[in-house]
Amino acid sequence: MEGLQTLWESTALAHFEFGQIIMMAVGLLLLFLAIAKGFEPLLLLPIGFGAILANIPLAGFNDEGGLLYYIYHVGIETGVFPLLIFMGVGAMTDFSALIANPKMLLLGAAAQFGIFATLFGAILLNLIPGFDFSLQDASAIAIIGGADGPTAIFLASKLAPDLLGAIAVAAYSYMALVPIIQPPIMKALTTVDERKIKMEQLRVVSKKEKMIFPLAVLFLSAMLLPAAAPLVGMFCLGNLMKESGVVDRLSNTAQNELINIVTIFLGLAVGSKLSAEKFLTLETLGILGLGAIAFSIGTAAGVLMAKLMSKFSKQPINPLLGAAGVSAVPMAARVVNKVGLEANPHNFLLMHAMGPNVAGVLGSAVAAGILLALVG
Amino acid sequence: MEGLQTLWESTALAHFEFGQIIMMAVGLLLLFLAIAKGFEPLLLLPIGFGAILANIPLAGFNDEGGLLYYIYHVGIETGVFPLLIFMGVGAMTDFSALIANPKMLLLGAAAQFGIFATLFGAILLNLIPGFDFSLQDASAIAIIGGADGPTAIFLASKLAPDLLGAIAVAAYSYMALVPIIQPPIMKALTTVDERKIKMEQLRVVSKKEKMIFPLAVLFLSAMLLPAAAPLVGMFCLGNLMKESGVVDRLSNTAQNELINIVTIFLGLAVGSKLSAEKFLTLETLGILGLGAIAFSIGTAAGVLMAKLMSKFSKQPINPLLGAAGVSAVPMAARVVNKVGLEANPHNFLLMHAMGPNVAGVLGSAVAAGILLALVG
Amino acid sequence: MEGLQTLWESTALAHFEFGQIIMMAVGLLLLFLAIAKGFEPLLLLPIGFGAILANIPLAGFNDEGGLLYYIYHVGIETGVFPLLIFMGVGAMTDFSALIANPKMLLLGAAAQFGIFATLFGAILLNLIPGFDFSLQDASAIAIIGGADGPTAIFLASKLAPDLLGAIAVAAYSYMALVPIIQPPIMKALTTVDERKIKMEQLRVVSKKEKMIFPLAVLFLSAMLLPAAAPLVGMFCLGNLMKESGVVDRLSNTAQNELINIVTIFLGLAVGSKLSAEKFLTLETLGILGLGAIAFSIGTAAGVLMAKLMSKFSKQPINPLLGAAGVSAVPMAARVVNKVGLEANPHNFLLMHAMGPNVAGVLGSAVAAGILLALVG
Amino acid sequence: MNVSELLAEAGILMLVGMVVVFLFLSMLIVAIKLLTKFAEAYPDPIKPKRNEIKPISSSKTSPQVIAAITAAVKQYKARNK
Amino acid sequence: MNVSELLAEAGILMLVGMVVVFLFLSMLIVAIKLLTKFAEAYPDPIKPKRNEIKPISSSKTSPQVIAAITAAVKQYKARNK
Amino acid sequence: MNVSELLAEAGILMLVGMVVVFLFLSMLIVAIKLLTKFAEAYPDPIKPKRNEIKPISSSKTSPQVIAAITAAVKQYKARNK
Ligand code: NA
Ligand code: NA
Ligand code: NA
Repeated sequence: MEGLQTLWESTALAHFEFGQIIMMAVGLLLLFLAIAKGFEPLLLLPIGFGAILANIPLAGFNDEGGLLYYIYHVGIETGVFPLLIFMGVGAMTDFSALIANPKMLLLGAAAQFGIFATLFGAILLNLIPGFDFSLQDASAIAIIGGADGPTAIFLASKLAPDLLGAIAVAAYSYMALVPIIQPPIMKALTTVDERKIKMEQLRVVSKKEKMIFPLAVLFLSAMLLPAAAPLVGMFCLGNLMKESGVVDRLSNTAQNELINIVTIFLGLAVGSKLSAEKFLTLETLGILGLGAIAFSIGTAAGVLMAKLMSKFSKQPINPLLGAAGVSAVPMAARVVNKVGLEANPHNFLLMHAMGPNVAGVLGSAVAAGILLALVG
Repeated sequence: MEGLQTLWESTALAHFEFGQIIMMAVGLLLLFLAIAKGFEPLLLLPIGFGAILANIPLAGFNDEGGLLYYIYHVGIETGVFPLLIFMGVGAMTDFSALIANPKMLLLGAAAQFGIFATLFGAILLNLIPGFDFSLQDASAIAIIGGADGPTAIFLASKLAPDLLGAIAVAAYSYMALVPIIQPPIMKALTTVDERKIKMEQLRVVSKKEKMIFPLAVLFLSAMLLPAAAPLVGMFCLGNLMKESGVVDRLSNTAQNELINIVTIFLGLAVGSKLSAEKFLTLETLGILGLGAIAFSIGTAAGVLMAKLMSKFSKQPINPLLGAAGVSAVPMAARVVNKVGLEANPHNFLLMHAMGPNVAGVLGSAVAAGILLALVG
Repeated sequence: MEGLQTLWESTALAHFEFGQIIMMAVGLLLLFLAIAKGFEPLLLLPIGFGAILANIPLAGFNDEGGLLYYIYHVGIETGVFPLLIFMGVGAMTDFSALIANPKMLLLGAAAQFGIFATLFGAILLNLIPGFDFSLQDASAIAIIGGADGPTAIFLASKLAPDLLGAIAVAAYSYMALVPIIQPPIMKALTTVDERKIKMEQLRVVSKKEKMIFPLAVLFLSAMLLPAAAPLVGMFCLGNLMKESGVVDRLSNTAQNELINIVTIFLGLAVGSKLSAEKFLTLETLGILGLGAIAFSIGTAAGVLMAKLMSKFSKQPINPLLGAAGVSAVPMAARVVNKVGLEANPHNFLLMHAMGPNVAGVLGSAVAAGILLALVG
Repeated sequence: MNVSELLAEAGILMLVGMVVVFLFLSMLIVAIKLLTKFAEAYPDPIKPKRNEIKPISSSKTSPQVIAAITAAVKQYKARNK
Repeated sequence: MNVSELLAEAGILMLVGMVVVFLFLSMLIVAIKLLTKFAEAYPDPIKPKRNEIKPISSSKTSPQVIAAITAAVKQYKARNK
Repeated sequence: MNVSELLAEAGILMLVGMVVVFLFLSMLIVAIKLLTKFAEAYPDPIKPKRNEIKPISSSKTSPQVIAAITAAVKQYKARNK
């Protein structure tokens, strides 16, 4: 009988708490979004699966000695995994469009207003009873507006590890929702004629420019904002490996096997933070709400900036391009292209939108650096 | 002269112990089996090489600061390496045959009798003077009967790390010997007519079924046997990555580069446990003997279960299929096919045998979970 | 105002020290050499980039919790990264030319004189005020003469971690300079007629010989020089994986993805040791000077040995082959081929030079073992 | 524990173990059957299969192959004139 | 800190943050323009492009393809005699 | 240690080092010669080489290639009628 008692005690059924069941359902929902809806599956599938694993009673994934415990402490707490992902993303990024039209950087800058407005908003939420975000919490939440997964995870792991799960889930979910969130805002802020504006064709960028560019970015970051140097530096390393053309085997590994391995682990580790006591809170609802606002404000700020620039620019600028400044590469650029085509079926904006799109990545890394420097 | 003395002292010749020479010979034997005989070379080659390295006097591979010391502590003691291998194996496994004919799961269940009978046998060995297996030791040894390398290494690292080397070597050696061990047992327990039985063709399984299957397995394990959740969970993660079709780059990395890297390290680390004082013992002889018995009993139990099922089933069941229930994927299924072809040259059982074969993997992961829960 | 002060304090501009600026310039120089001049880009690009990152004030790459801090401690301090690189190099190395003409091992031995002469030279430098090399320091510097990157990094990390940056930079720089350093020495020590000597064609080497060879090397090292066993052992493991032909997937991973991943990390970690206080010293100038001498002496010793052997050998030996004994695979062998072609446009020495070339790798691993055993 | 106690424990483990294994895998049989019914009720959307009758399906090699053929056929004709 | 202090801090962060982001990316615009001028002054060396008119460019498949063609053409001729 | 002691040590290291390196690699020469004799005594089993004369060796491309050829030859014939 004692054996049977032990056996029953060793089933999860005897130990399930309600919160764990809910969180497993949340994990399943993430899997559903990833698989059936195609929401950022590379991250949301491992995150969802990690959430399920982490909430199995007695399985001990998150306990000292458990798999997710090790992965989290080795890769997230140290910041190593998001940085390696950033290196891989750098090795996949082509800055040609931005170098050919550097003014687009201003769109990537404007869209970061989504981050700082959300920071303000998160503090405002404290007026509602039940919310108690510190400045660190608010900053970590605000970075969702950067629309850049590894940046959000890196910053959250430094400023507000308890909110990491909710922030990462919000960041990736909204990135997947970009095609739904952005178009109404873009259309509301522009006229059909503005959306029809054709851009001049981009010049061809030389190999030398593409090779020196990451070094220039690194140099600026090293001088002005060293707190952003880990993110910016690893991104530039990846990009330099790609553009130099002399270390193709390293570049290929960085943007394939290495980033794949790290992505699996990163996703599982983020998922391990989706525990009931940390996720099933009022804060999470606040984070989800703020995230949507962040994306919307960032999109609007980008579009308005583009309209402003259009007034002072000799060459015409299609204001839709501003929406790509939130990053969410390459989704936002595709959305710009799609909305542009709706207004003018012969107007292909994709290549032009890649400029503000990659500018947005740099912009949110810079914003993350500022937050780390002033709040961290 | 002092220098020469130092030099002589720094050769291994001055320090070799007899046991180390024997263990290097054991390492060479494993290399020979791996290379010349084709015995599970992916594991036995690094294990054999690791055994040689670990037994070089003064080289310090196993000492704090030595390579194998680090690999063992980082990858085996934590359980991370076997779990990653299991994820990769999951990403390589196709459950179609099992989903098309789920009754085959009973064969995978029956074959686990090899495990529990061996556990009993290991305790019985204690009656012979010189043997003193604890319940933990006996459980770790018994899992050899599961015919699944990573499961055996995972369980042994938790229950009986001192026996890990012998257990892993026995597990992989007998898996390589499946084509020799199984056929006589299979033929002894079946008539020629039984072996000639043709199976109905398997239906085509939909993508949806294959995708939900790993989640169903995970769910059952989470509810009933959380101790098995690490093994089952990682296996199901790999399988879901494969079957979902939305994260092919992760799935490919899991079943290629990642599993290859981990296999090299896992093999070396297991080899590092082949030290004279732990391997050259009566216990090792006991383990090797019990391992052979475990495989034989598992095979027999599978075949007998298949005969029993055949009596109660409307569709005919070839009892040979039971032998595939020990897992040893895909070797045991091939053996079934071969023995079947001997009886009837037109009877291809390979696809049908894949069902019990993968069922055996699940079965021994479940058995490992039970042992962990009740003995660990 | 306080915020502005914090902001200014958080820029690097407020904190730059002169040494850091110089070291960032050194990093840029290494990048330039790697990219524009093609100097060993696989290592010098990450080393140069790592040097830049490590010298950004406030970025904290080298501080506890920083990326380079972790990479260095996990991979270099433990010796794991150079050993994994050695395994990968072993999996890329073909010993056929050496097995077909084993006398070439003597050339690989002679060229190691560069190491030990440099050791003597480093101690001699102590006579100049300002130099104060210990025997450990001198040994770590001397290994530059082995013309083998991972060996140099492995030894330096054990004997003189403070000099690691300078030693690694010198080793890789001179390896890239082999086509400039070697030819004048080779021509000075040989007559045109000697350089015209044609070698007998090499016999075909059987698979069995190639497979047993790494085991023989490991066996000798295990018996005579266990201190060299980590380097030699991992090299032989890689080579055995390749030549056995039964674990191709492991061998391919070892010589591609795994070595690429480790190379990125190794380079960054080495670069992190290029800090002003450790690099901008008189010692570094000494190390750079000694490195050039080491390569030159090694080359000369190899060539002279070849001339000596030629006198006692029945078959003619082209003395140029001796230069390949320094290793620097496959650069030195190519230099031999080129200088040989200058003397005789029909004399292709490349295959013959691969023998002493790979012998040089073994020779410097052995030399490293001796230094570890007697000085470590 | 002495051997007889251990044997008793081992016997219980054997019993409990086999029961749980069978229970677990039997429940999985049920789960698969439910799953199959579910899959039948909501079948995979039928995707229009790519037309595989087209002689040159691989766009990667085709220009090459066509160039090769053109060249070869010309050469062949020339030689066989 | 109470909410009003936090709001003040957040406001400052918003201001400082946007200023720095714009400053940083504006300086990058300048840097790119300088970079472009530099690249124009020292253009990439023009490498002789590989002649892509050559009908069989891929040396890897060509022997195979040619063998296949030879065989196929012969077969074809034989059948159509 | 003062410099002269260090120099003495370095000298010994040089001597011992070169002797050991030569010893080691010389023993390896002997080992290789033994190995070669062993390999001659027990040669690799001669595997039947795959027939490489077969014109279409790569099964992967062949159906494609053949389809392409068939199509191309037909087209060619049609055009040259
Ligand atoms: Na962004
Ligand atoms: Na099994
Ligand atoms: Na060398």
